[in-house]
Amino acid sequence: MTTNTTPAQGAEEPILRVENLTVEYRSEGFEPVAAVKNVSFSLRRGEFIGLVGESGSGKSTLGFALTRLAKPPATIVDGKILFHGSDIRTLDDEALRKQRRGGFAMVLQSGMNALNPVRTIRKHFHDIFRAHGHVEAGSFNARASELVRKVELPETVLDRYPGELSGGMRQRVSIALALSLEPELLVFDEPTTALDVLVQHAVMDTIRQLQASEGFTAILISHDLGIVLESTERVLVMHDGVVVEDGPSHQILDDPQAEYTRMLLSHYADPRAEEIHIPGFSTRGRSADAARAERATTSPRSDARAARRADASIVVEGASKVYAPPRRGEQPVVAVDNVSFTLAPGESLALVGQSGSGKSTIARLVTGAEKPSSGLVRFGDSNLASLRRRELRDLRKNVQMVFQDPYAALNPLHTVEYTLLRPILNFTERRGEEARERMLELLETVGLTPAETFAQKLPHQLSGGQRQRVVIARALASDPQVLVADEPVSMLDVSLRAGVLGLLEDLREQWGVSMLYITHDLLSARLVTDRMMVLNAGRVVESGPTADVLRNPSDEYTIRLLDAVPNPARARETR
Amino acid sequence: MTSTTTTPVRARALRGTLRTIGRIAGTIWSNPRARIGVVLLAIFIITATFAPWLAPYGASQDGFERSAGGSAAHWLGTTAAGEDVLSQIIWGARVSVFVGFAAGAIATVIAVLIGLSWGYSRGFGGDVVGFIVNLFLVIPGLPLMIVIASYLQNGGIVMIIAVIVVTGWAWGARVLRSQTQTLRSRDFVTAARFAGDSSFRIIFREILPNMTSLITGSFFGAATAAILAEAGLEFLGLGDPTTVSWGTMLFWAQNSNALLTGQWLLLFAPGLCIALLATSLTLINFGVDGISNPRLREGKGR
Amino acid sequence: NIHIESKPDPTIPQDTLLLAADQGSPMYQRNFNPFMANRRIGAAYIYEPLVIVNDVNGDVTPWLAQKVTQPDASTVVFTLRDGVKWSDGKPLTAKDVEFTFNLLKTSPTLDMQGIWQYISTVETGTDEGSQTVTVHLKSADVPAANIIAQTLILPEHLWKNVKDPGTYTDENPVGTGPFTLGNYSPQQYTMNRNENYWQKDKVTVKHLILPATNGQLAMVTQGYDWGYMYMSDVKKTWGGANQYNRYWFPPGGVISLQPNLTKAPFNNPDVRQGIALALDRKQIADAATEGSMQPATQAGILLPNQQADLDPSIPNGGVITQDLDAAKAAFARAGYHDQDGKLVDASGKQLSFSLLTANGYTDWLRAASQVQRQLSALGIDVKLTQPQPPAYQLALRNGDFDIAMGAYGGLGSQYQDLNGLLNSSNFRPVGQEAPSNFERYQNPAVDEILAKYRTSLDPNETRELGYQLQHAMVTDLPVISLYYGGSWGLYSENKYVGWPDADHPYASLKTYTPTALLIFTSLKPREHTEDKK
Amino acid sequence: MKYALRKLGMLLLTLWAAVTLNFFLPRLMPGSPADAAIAKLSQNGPVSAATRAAIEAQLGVPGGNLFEQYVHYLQQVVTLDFGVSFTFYPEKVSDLVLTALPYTLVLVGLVTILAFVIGTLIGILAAWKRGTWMDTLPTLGGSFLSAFPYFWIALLLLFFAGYVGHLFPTSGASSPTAVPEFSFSFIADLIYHATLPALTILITSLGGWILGMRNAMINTLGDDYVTFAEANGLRGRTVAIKYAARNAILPNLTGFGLALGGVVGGSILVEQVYGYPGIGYLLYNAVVNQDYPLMQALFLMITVSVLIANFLVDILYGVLDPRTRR
Ligand SMILES: Nc1ncnc2c1ncn2[C@@H]1O[C@H](COP(=O)(O)OP(=O)(O)OP(=O)(O)O)[C@@H](O)[C@H]1O
Ligand SMILES: Nc1ncnc2c1ncn2[C@@H]1O[C@H](COP(=O)(O)OP(=O)(O)OP(=O)(O)O)[C@@H](O)[C@H]1O
Ligand SMILES: [Mg+2]
Ligand SMILES: [Mg+2]
Repeated sequence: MTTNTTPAQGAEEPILRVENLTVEYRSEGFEPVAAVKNVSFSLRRGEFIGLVGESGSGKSTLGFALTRLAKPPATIVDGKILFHGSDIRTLDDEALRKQRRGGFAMVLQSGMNALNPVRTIRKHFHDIFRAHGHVEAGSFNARASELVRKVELPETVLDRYPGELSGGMRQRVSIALALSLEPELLVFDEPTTALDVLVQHAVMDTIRQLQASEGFTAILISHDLGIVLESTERVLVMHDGVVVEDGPSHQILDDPQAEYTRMLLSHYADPRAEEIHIPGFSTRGRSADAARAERATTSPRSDARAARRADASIVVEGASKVYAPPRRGEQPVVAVDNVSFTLAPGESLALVGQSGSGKSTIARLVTGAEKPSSGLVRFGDSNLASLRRRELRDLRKNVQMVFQDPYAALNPLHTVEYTLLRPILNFTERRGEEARERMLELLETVGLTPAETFAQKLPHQLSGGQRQRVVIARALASDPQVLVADEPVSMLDVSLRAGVLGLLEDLREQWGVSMLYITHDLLSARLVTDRMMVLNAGRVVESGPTADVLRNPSDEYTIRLLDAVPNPARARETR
Repeated sequence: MTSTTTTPVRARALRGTLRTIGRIAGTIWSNPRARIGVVLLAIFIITATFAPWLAPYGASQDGFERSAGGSAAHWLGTTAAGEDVLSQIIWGARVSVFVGFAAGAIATVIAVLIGLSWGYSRGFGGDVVGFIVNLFLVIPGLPLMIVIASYLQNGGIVMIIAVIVVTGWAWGARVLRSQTQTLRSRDFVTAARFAGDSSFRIIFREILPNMTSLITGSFFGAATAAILAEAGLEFLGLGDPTTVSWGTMLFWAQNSNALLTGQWLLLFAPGLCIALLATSLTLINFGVDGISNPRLREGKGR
Repeated sequence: NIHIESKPDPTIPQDTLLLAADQGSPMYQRNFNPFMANRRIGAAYIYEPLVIVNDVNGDVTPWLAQKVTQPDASTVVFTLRDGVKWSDGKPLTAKDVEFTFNLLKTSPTLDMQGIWQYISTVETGTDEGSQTVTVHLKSADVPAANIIAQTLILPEHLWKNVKDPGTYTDENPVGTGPFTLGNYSPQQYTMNRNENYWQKDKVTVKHLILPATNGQLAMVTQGYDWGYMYMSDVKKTWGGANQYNRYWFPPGGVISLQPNLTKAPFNNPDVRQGIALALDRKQIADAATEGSMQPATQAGILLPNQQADLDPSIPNGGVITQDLDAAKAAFARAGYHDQDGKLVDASGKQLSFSLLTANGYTDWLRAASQVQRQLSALGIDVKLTQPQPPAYQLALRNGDFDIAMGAYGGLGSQYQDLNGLLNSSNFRPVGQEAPSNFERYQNPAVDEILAKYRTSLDPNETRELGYQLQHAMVTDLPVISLYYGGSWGLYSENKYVGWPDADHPYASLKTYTPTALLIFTSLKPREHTEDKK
Repeated sequence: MKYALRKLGMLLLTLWAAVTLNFFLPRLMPGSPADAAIAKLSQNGPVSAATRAAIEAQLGVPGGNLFEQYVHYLQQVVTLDFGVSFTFYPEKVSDLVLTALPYTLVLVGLVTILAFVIGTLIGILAAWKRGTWMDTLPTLGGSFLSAFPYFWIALLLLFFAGYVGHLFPTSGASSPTAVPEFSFSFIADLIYHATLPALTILITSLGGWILGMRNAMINTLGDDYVTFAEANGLRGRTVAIKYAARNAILPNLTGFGLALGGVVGGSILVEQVYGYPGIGYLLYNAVVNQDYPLMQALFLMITVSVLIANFLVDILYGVLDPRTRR
């Protein structure tokens, strides 16, 4: 009955109306999983809305369904998707294909891989022009050039292969390709997630400008409420397949209705602010910081801390790391360039900088996984460059690593117990029942109680936050002096981050371990570190107490980094 | 005192392995094609196991009428030497199944060992191994097999297995190597290194169990190749023609010109059995493919 | 059931025979040098010997030599036939014969029969146009005459210019034989009747076609007229394909067990006796030849081919029949007794040995399996080893085996057959390569019989000496005869009749020996005989 | 260019290894070639010592110590002079090989390419129509067919199409009476004779290509660029061919190079059954007769052909995949 309404009856007619949409994943041999549950909303022409929710909440599934890209095992079990009043579920293949020009288009989440690696960018454009015939054969190249310029790329990219472009460039190309369809509705599925902070910022700017100039209707999918609130007029908040909130951005910012939205919002703060309140965290501010330092020296474990102090500094002196050129004939990569710092016992040092600035390389140097090309890295008295296999093992006992991705850092086939027992058996004298007790104790330390229950679980039975706690417990098992945490929370949802960061902070206070905290998230650096070093292209451009660096950045690069931090509060200011 | 906890740990590890195998079996079974394969294979294994009870006569019991057609006493007729064809088919299943599984298993073990160490090690050693593997990959297998088989001269089944293994491990090693390389750089492997585990332990406890499905697939692939290679070598008379297998049946059939004597069943039946056995393994691999690569799981595509 | 029928090529005329003689695919090399192992079979129809020995019964037919005389035991005189011409029209002379013998001396690689191990000198009659050739032997050796006489004769006027006869492939052969080479392609060649042939009137076949590949299937389906190959279930397959198809499988050799007589337990005659008595030769022959051939006599000759030579006093024609009790008794004499179904010696060790056979010789293999089964029924442990043929040969020559499958006989001459097998001059210790006598038999008495045989020109005496050799074979069991290897002749009476068969055993049906000449000169077109009837 | 040079270096190294392996393999076998000839002659009767001596003299036995033999052998390889064949004495090995090579090259080469192309096309279709009969039929059929032993298919075809049906010739590469020339009738005759062997190889190797391509294609069909191409409304055929298949073919190409070795190997059995005068048939005869020189030359020839084919495939890969070009 829905198909008879003709489009464009008036401005009031919504361009898209979704009614009671339910999407399930139905794989053979598995229970169906409902990823989108009974979702209804509608979109007016020219509207720019955001769709937020944590990972797995069903955002992409919804996006795919809206553009009829959902493929088995995804199945639309119920509901209607009315585009200009007609249900796109009923379109046949050819009608659908035609609809894709001037109709609805999508920019994929993993935009980096959205281009055919064996076709030049130009051919990508030509393919589209040819498929729809909306550009005259003679003006293919002209139109393609025009489009790439629109996304602020030089025309020369047209003759490159996707593999020759950076992630940001590729993402722009896919936006240009989507634009070439002259769509009325454009769905951006996390267009910037895989990108670096600074690039992310730039791409978002481009999208905002394009939306304003071209006037298409757009849905921006993101897990970052900050980004969405900054860019869009209206926001849909999704949680567990259900849209829990739908309203204008300012209203959501000022008066969030859903509990879930409130929780999300509460985790945002400006790292530059004088005082920072994050739930589950002690307040950060000038007075608070002083109290914290004070607490550190008088904590119940201060004896233990004192004992460590003597020989547990990490000292980096003029260290550089040069990698062989990735391809013959190119310049060698200077990943770390003459970096010096000391990580004193009990200290917490943040290492920030954009992707490729050399943060992980420093982590590897400090953990002995790699040797510096020049300069010196010491732990206590030992020069890490001259360690032998056995000594390296001893180093590992003292310098441990917290991995970035808790999903990848745990062997899916081993129980938590096995994972934790390994370092205990390897690094300590404890055996048998004693080792097991220590294992349970560790689980309790990281807050996984009842420990007995958690010990028996396999990684897939744990949530992301729980997994990260296991990873941390493993790092603690050998009772190390130094923890190197390379982006330990970047793969976690906002709601889980605070808990894990809180744990790290506690551990440092309680046990006196020193921590090298690597991140590009300035807010978290503010929360858990005392000092901060800003890295740009392998060089330290700025360093000092964390709050000072963030509040009064002197280097231009640091300022740009700070500008790129998404922040709902700023949305309020600009509006 | 260690025994009190290490035993349960070990038992748990075993349970983990069993769980993995169970999961694999489940995934295989959920694929209809693989299910057909499993049933077919089961039939052959049962036939091979219970040959003494199933076969109406002994494998090389002769003295029956020569080159006779099918009859109540000899459903598939007799050979030129006066043996019962049906009995030979049933007994022959043993050799084919055994050679397939033994050669497949040994080749896979070698492939796993070489693939793992090759993939895990960096530097010159790896290059040398890589070179050898590539060499074995490009050198045409069957000519090499024929040459080696004629050198080893009729060690019988053991020799056939040896020849098949020598020429059959390289492919698996290459596949497993690239998988090892991927796994080697995974965080949980680095984490195990940070947890102080030895390389040996990392390879066998962290990397290997994560390749179970790939190894299973490579085993079935190797077994299929082994079954076909055995038949080929036996057919050329390079095996021991006195053992009764489908390959030697074809050899004798060809030798006494079964086509001429009208004994086309004698030629047809063993060949079909070889094909069915090999097919069953290929079908099972459809299911195994689905484990290591979810995209290949059953389902409508577009 | 699927039945295969013969479908002769209709374009092949009635006066043309299709021969399954040459196996040369895929590299059918144009080589008619008659002394080369890889010659084309057609060379046997182009070049002729001085005499032809019927390998079935030893009958000698003078051929290019009209007369062979032996004035004494160490001299042979060949008198050539008059009027024999080479196919290029030049006459055959004694010089050609002398040239051929000398060529074999200067090119020893071509001397496949080894005639120069007997010959001392060769001379022709001194007068112009003499047709006699006198060969002086190194020593008195009467049987050598026939070996020498079977040498194929070459035309001197063409071969004297050949630089290296040892590698010369003789692409355009000129001979005295009934056929000349016609068209040649790597896949088949044809031969045409030699219009200069000295017995042209006896040859009614005008053309021959010799394709390069001819397996059993091809033989049956493509209407071949003559072939020499084993055929399974011959009556049904070959016989059933065409009403004119015939076969004749006379014995062509004796397949035997050749024990290593230098080794225990085979150095004990009682063990050999026991094994000989334990075997059911009928079953073995049936299994090996699918019922085509018969159990062999132990007398060292081929029956019924050489029935005339057989000592009538040997019971049952020398065929040993299975007698398990006698076998056990023989083993008991050798010190073996039964223990839990195993035949063990005094120390309780089971009698066990390995039986050597060559890989790919399937009839031998089947026989060996039968032997294995029959002996293990008696408690003897027999293992089969089947290396590739070259390795088998090597093991045999070096004496590196326990007991081996082997063949002897079939040359048509009792002396030649047994001399190689039994003469201790061919004996070599284990580890050294023996030229023959692989079982390593040494018996001065037998050596003496053979020596006498060599020098005797008296047929009665040689018959008597033959009887003595047969007795040695039967009583001493140097080798244990099992069954006859077949001489697998297949032919069709569709176009020609007059083929040799059991009633007319004037030749075997081998396509590659000079006896083929006997056949070509005996065939008659079928119509003629039908008409007469 | 760098890529090609590196591959070329690898090719040379592999060649050397193959050449050396090839030297040692036959030498490990017991017995001399003369033994083989004599064994054959003596199957039904004795062979005199004189005959033996003559045969040995005719065939000759390789002399010198192993190292000298190796050096000599390397010289031979470089000059492509492999001496005289034992089996086909006094024919030169190089002549024999050159006569047989074209047959195998044309038969195996053409059929393999044909099988690859057909199999790939079917595989593309099967993956594109995944889950329908157009997928099920070829994949099940393919896996069944590829499970057939080469020689068995050869025997069945030979029997039914050759002997019972009289549809095709049963042996040889051309009619016995045909005169080699560049004429339609002769080429037709060649094709006629090659039909059954070709069909055998085609039937047995097709399945592998279908399955390989299907799986590779299913993988690429799940890749984001395919989804994106669809989202952009490209035509189905464009997506299937230029996006999915174009990328899926790359991993399959490597398989193609490697599979060539298998096909050449399989052709031994096929040529043996059909009496097809190619390399495979020659190799089988050489092995059976312990014809070292011939065996070595053939094994080398096969290995070199496969190596070169692999090299060419690698180069082609480089051309087709911009990521290796650079
Ligand atoms: N192919 C699939 N088979 C089964 N379940 C799936 C499949 N793809 C996604 N899911 C499930 O559907 C749910 C929603 O997934 P979806 O990709 O839409 O989430 P998302 O909100 O886009 O998350 P992210 O931010 O990680 O991209 C998740 O629980 C996920 O596990
Ligand atoms: N093994 C290596 N070989 C060559 N170059 C490398 C290697 N590892 C890192 N690099 C290069 O060194 C530079 C610094 O890399 P590094 O991983 O330390 O950056 P990062 O700051 O951790 O980035 P991200 O935030 O993306 O993790 C990059 O340009 C990278 O490409
Ligand atoms: Mg998503
Ligand atoms: Mg990093």
